[in-house]
Amino acid sequence: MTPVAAILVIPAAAAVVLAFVPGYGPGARINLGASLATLVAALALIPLAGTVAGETLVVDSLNIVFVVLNSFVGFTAAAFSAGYIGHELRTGRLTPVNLRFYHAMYQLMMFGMNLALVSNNIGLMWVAIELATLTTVAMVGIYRTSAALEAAWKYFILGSVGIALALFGTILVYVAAQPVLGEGAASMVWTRLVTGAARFDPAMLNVAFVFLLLGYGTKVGLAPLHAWLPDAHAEGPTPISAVLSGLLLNVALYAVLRFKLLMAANPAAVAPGPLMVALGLLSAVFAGFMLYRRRDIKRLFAYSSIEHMGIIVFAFGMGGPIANFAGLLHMTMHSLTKSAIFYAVGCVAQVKGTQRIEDIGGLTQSHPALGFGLAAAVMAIAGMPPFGVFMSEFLVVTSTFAREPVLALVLVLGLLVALGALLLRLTGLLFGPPAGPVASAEGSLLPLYSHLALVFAAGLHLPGPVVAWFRAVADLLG
Amino acid sequence: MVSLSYDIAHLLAGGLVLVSFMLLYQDRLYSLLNVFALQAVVLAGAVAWQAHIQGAHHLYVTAAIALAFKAVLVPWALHRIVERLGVHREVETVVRIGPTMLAGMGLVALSVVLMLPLTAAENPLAREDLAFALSVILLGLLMMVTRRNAVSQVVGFMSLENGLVLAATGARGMPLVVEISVAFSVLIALIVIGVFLFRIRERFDTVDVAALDESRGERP
Amino acid sequence: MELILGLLVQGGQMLVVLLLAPGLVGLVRKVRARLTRRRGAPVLQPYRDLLRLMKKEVVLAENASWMFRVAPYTIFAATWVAAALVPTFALGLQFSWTADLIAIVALLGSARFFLALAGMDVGTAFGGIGASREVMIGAFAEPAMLLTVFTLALVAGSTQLSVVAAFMASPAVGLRVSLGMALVALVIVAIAENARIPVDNPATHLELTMVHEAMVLEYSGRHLAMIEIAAALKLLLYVALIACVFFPWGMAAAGSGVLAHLLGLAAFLLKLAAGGVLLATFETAIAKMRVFRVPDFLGAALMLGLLGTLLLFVSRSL
Amino acid sequence: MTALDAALLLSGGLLALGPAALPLARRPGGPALLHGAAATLSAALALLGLWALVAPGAPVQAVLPLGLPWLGAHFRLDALAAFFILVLGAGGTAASLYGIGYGRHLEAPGRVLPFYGPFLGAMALVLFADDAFTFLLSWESMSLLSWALVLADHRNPEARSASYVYLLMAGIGTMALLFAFGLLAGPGGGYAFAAIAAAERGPGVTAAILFLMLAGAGSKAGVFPLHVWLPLAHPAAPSHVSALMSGVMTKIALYGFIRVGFDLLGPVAWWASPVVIVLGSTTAVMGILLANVDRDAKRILAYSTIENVGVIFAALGLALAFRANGMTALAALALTAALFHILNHMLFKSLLFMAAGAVLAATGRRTLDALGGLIHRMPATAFLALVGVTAIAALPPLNGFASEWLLFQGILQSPGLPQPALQLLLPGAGGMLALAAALAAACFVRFYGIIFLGRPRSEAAAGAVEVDRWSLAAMAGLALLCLFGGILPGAVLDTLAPAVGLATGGRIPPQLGNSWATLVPVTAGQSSYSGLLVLAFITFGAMTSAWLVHRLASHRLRRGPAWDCGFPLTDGRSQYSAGGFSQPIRRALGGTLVAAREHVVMPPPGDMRPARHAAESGDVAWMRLYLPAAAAVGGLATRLNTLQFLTIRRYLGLVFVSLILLLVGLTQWN
Repeated sequence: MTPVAAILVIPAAAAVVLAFVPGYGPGARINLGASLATLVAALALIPLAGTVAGETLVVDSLNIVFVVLNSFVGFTAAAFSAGYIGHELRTGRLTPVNLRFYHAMYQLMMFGMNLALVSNNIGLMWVAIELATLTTVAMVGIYRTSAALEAAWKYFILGSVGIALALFGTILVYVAAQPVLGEGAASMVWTRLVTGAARFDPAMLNVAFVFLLLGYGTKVGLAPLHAWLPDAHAEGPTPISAVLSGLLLNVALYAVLRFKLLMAANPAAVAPGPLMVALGLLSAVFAGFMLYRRRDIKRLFAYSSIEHMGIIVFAFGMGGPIANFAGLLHMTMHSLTKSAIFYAVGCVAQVKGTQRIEDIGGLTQSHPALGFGLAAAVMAIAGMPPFGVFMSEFLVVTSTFAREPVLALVLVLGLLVALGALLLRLTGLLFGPPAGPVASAEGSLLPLYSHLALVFAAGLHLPGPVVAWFRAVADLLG
Repeated sequence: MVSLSYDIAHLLAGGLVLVSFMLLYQDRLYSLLNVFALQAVVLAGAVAWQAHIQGAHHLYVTAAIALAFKAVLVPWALHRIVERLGVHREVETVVRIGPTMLAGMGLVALSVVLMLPLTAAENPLAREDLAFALSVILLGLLMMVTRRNAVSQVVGFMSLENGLVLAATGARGMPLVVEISVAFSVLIALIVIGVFLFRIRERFDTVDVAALDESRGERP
Repeated sequence: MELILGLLVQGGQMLVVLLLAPGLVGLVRKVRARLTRRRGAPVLQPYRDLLRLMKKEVVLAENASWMFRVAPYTIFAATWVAAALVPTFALGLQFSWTADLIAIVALLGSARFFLALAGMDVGTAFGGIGASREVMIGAFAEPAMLLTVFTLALVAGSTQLSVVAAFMASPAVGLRVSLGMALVALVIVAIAENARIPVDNPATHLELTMVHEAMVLEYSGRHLAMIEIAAALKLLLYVALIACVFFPWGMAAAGSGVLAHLLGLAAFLLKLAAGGVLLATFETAIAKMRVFRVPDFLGAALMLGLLGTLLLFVSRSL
Repeated sequence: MTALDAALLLSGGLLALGPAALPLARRPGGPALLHGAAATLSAALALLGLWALVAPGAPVQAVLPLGLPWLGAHFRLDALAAFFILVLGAGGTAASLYGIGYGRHLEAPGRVLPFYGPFLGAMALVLFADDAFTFLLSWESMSLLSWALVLADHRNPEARSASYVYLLMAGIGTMALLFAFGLLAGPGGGYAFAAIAAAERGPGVTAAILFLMLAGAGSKAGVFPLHVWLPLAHPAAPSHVSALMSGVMTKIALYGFIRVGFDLLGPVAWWASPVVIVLGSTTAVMGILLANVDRDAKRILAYSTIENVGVIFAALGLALAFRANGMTALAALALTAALFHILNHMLFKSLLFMAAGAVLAATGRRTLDALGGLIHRMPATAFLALVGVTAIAALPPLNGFASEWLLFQGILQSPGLPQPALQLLLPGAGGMLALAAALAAACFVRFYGIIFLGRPRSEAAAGAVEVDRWSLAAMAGLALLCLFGGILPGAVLDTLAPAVGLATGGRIPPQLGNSWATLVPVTAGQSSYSGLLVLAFITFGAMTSAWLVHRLASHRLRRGPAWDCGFPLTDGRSQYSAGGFSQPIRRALGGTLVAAREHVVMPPPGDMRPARHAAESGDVAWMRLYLPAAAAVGGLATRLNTLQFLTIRRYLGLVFVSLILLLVGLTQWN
């Protein structure tokens, strides 16, 4: 079995198996094992990047970044989830039946995301993203509380409209390609589309891109299409929040990037950059302000994800080797850091029995390892050194200010507003006299600290191969 | 022959837009559902005609799904929901019908303006089809946005989806159309089930943030 | 030879200021008394007072610290050094380069600093009042003084007093509005710095009005004597400064003969007497002002100093 | 191994103290060991800096495979960095020595020590950085680590809010720096300092960079109105960290400004310099005014730091003005004054923060109104603090005066400038600086007088005991250096001449050859000053007079109750309070500048309650600028927050509107 097939088959098979495996222990172990196997397969895929380009599947330098990141976070989230779900089972928030459903859905979601990433067919990619979305909808509602169902419903409805918009965009791309590339599946194959894009009808591509940007942008969580995101993050199980923020948003972003490439290949089409810059800035600033009035800790970090997706989309919108590099780096760092934050937040919420920010306090006093880990992770996401986000923000802001000072000012406004809010909440959560139960945390801190270590190391030194890889992608993105 | 097939396709697609306007015009839920069934029938006709002129026989499946599922099953289910849940029988509007229709006109104009610059080399059928499809999609969205009842919003979404199917079938030789129409039917079924399960009587709003706010204390 | 002369002049200067300072105070008191139709104490009375104080025993407050005892000598020494560096009768002071005008102002600032601290050492309410008012006065007087220094330095191209004096004596100066303003500012500062009416009244112990006297209220005996000498030296310093800068006539040039120095000394005595009489007249003619009006008074000096500097540029660019 | 390698190793050692502290901090003897290690490493850094300044040689460079991947982390040791390394090393040594003793008073060493060494190390790396990324990385790490140190006393709500304001302001400053380096590096991303120095820029861009640096470095250094975090954060940290923050970290910020504004930027148009001068002198006056009305010992020191930073910025502005006109020798004079003052301020501000820390450790109180009479209980600390206040009040013969004197000499050279605007501005700025200096004297009379003199105002003050020998040794070392800088300023100036030369291309005449250690900044005819002689004369005068008086007149002494015009009150609280002491200045200057208000509550006749008098004052920048800004952000957040509570239909409406807007936009584009 080739690694490409493996990253699809392993989760799919695991999903089927898990649907029938009763019991917490075996389920969690299989889930973890499958995730590990997927990760190994993804790593084995690295040397193959650029060699796989079939009619349905493709692995190039762009999506390999996403695949590896996806499998890694998927693996650590599975590790975190094992401990987390155990606690949920004991406290009775989840039933064993739910659990089977949960694990199956988890692998199905990984399958959907991996498929979306490696598919060479824009129709197939659309289907895969929708699959991933629907599985997460199911998991968001898994607690069956009214709030969880509400959140899932909101996610479902808004997601469906997004799906529809993205589909229309996909159809339009096909219609634009069909006179050039001929009828049938050929006009949906990504690698062909890119080579023929210059001859497509630009007006058609323009309309298509608007629909694709809004459709997939809904999944990315760009304001004002973000509404599902905070609630879905807040009400679902925390491992799923981590996966949503760390992975699903990236996958949707990947789709946007693919179509951006397509647009860029046609000189007569509207430049996609300004649109992305505008949406990105709007998201970053808007989310920054929204952080202030948050009372739920997970919703807080969900808005922070919106902010960061805004920054990433902005960076890709600006384009150029530095901004693209920064965008990729930021995306990677955000995935690692935000999922780390959710791991920590999950432990906190379990210890304190609440997600209300005001009921949590003095964590560094009562739970030093957890508290300082969360502090480091929040500092990392706030763009403080020596973590990786600092490097990407450095690159984005400096390169933008030299080109478009006004845009940089707006971006920085968003960054500062967000920093103010995060710090405010952080100070309350982590310092001062402890509030709430002080029992020691059950969940493993290993996923949290392994992510932090990676983010820390990346902030100081990026390994050569990763850099070469990022730069290749950055050049590809133009 | 080409001109005739073009005219019929054009007529059917235009009919779809017309029915979309009729949907906007309705102020009773039952009549809304009936008009929607009519739209589904027109869509089925349009798809079937496309299947015929493109010689793409799998599209007949799509037409059949449209006919069976959307023209019969879903309207029936929604009828039942309205009865069972004792939903208010009138369409509650946010914006009155007149201005909504005017906005709809604007949306159709927008669609036409957007699709006009397409190069003439393009298949004129596809071009017209796309303009109509875009109109139907936008009108469906408009309906979702300007109507309060959950049922009329579901109808809006399905109307939107009809536009998608029209576009997909109009695109010559597009793969996966059937699969997509099936997937969407499932989606719609889920929504209808959701409406029923969550007992969303009046609008999506009731099963909405209000509960979230209370449980999480987000509301200051 | 030159070195010896320089040292002689420097030593003479130090002795002269020390010897003349109480006399100046006595003169002012005498003139004031005469102007108010009193007979007044003899001019030499301050010398007697100082000697008497020197010989008396010191009564020290119980919680006075070493600071309280060290301060009088420090204040005296700082003031004396400052006074020794202002040319009085001769320009050729051996150590004139030790401190320029800015440093002299700062030396007086040091004296004030320690005096205010000493005032606070015993921990009485009066000491606090005095110190707090003194530093406020200083806060306005010092910048006004420095702006005057700026004016002078801009005119003379130096802050070295001997150079300034030599320049002012030369015909290159002429009459300038700026210098007039600087003179008025300097006079105001001098009045404030020496605790004279209308800023302070050296002859009263009324709570509402005291500044200097409040600070030294706890001092007695030799300590008080040192502080009194320092105060007298400071008065003399200011008169000498005004004389040296604005009326530099008759001062012996560097390296000139004995006769020139004697003449310079006589001229200095005359200037000193004139300054004392003028001060006494001014004090008699004016009323003490409220403490919180003092900033306005000194603010005027500050403004004059600044205006003098700015006008200098205007007249220069004309 | 080059000097730079050694310096980087030492910095790395300081950074490594952080992880080492994790197991060690809570063990007995651990804090002392860690502080000792920090002191050793800092001392070695200081010596290295001194050596690099004294021994002439080409700047050394090094590249490590860290930081930006295609660039690496560039490091460089030149004269300018060496001077600041000297400042950092000396300050770090003193603070760490002090910490050996003071560390025993730390409530939570586990929250101080893991950040303490790295804080020093990060500051060192800022100085060595030779590319924009390394510079900013170290800079921001320095902020972050000091933020953690401010939070050491995290149970105190004031420390929490201080840390919040601090890091937010640091973030704002960093953004300004990012902008500045963005312009410096250009769109192509030439982030290495060598590339930045080589690039060509127009005068507008150059000035914009300078202003951005002024905002970025200025906010860290405490320039008005970006200073608001400083009086909150510096006092909240443990005292030896306060000493580092005020004494050293603000200097690192100034280094950033000097490095960019003088070294990297090349000549800046003359019209940029008035901004720096005005801002500097305004900062000086505002800072010291606020210090004059504040009642918290450590906060007073922090405000005074703002004043000194203002003075230094004024000197830097002056240097920029001279340099813009090609007057390199005079630019060197102004920059020499700035650098000298930087060194001096590090010395006396560290000393005073340590003294305040000693008082805090001995009494547990920081408010002036709870202290008093400590000269009896803590004689050594009191003496050393006296040296500090004399130095900071710019009184001869100590070092504070020497550097301010030098600055005034620079201002007196302003008539040589060709621009009338500068000619008119500089005397005014000089007046403001003189006002600031005089107010500083007033402020420190109050500071010293109320804390150390008089009688105790609380039980805590009455029962204070002298601090340990380590703390005293650190303070004594600083006091000696203050004296050294005051009486032998020529030695210092000659030492820092290479740094000045690097930044301005000029230098002042060599000073070491002058007789009696006299300073002659321009020519002997213009001005000169000899701290050594002044000290000698004062000592001689005081000694002789005392000896003569005791010998010839009387040396009898009797202790008795204080006289106080016949009404001695025994209660310590009958003394002048901090608020009372500042009343004249508050009334004279504070009405608008520090929003000073006094309220009198007079009970009606017959009511036996006492009348009450309260004086208030505050920071106008905080009240007029920051609170409204915070309110605006909060208000906007509240308004936008309604978007969290919309119905699904309305959210769909948002999607719909975005779609329509984009589509309409598309028709326009076509």
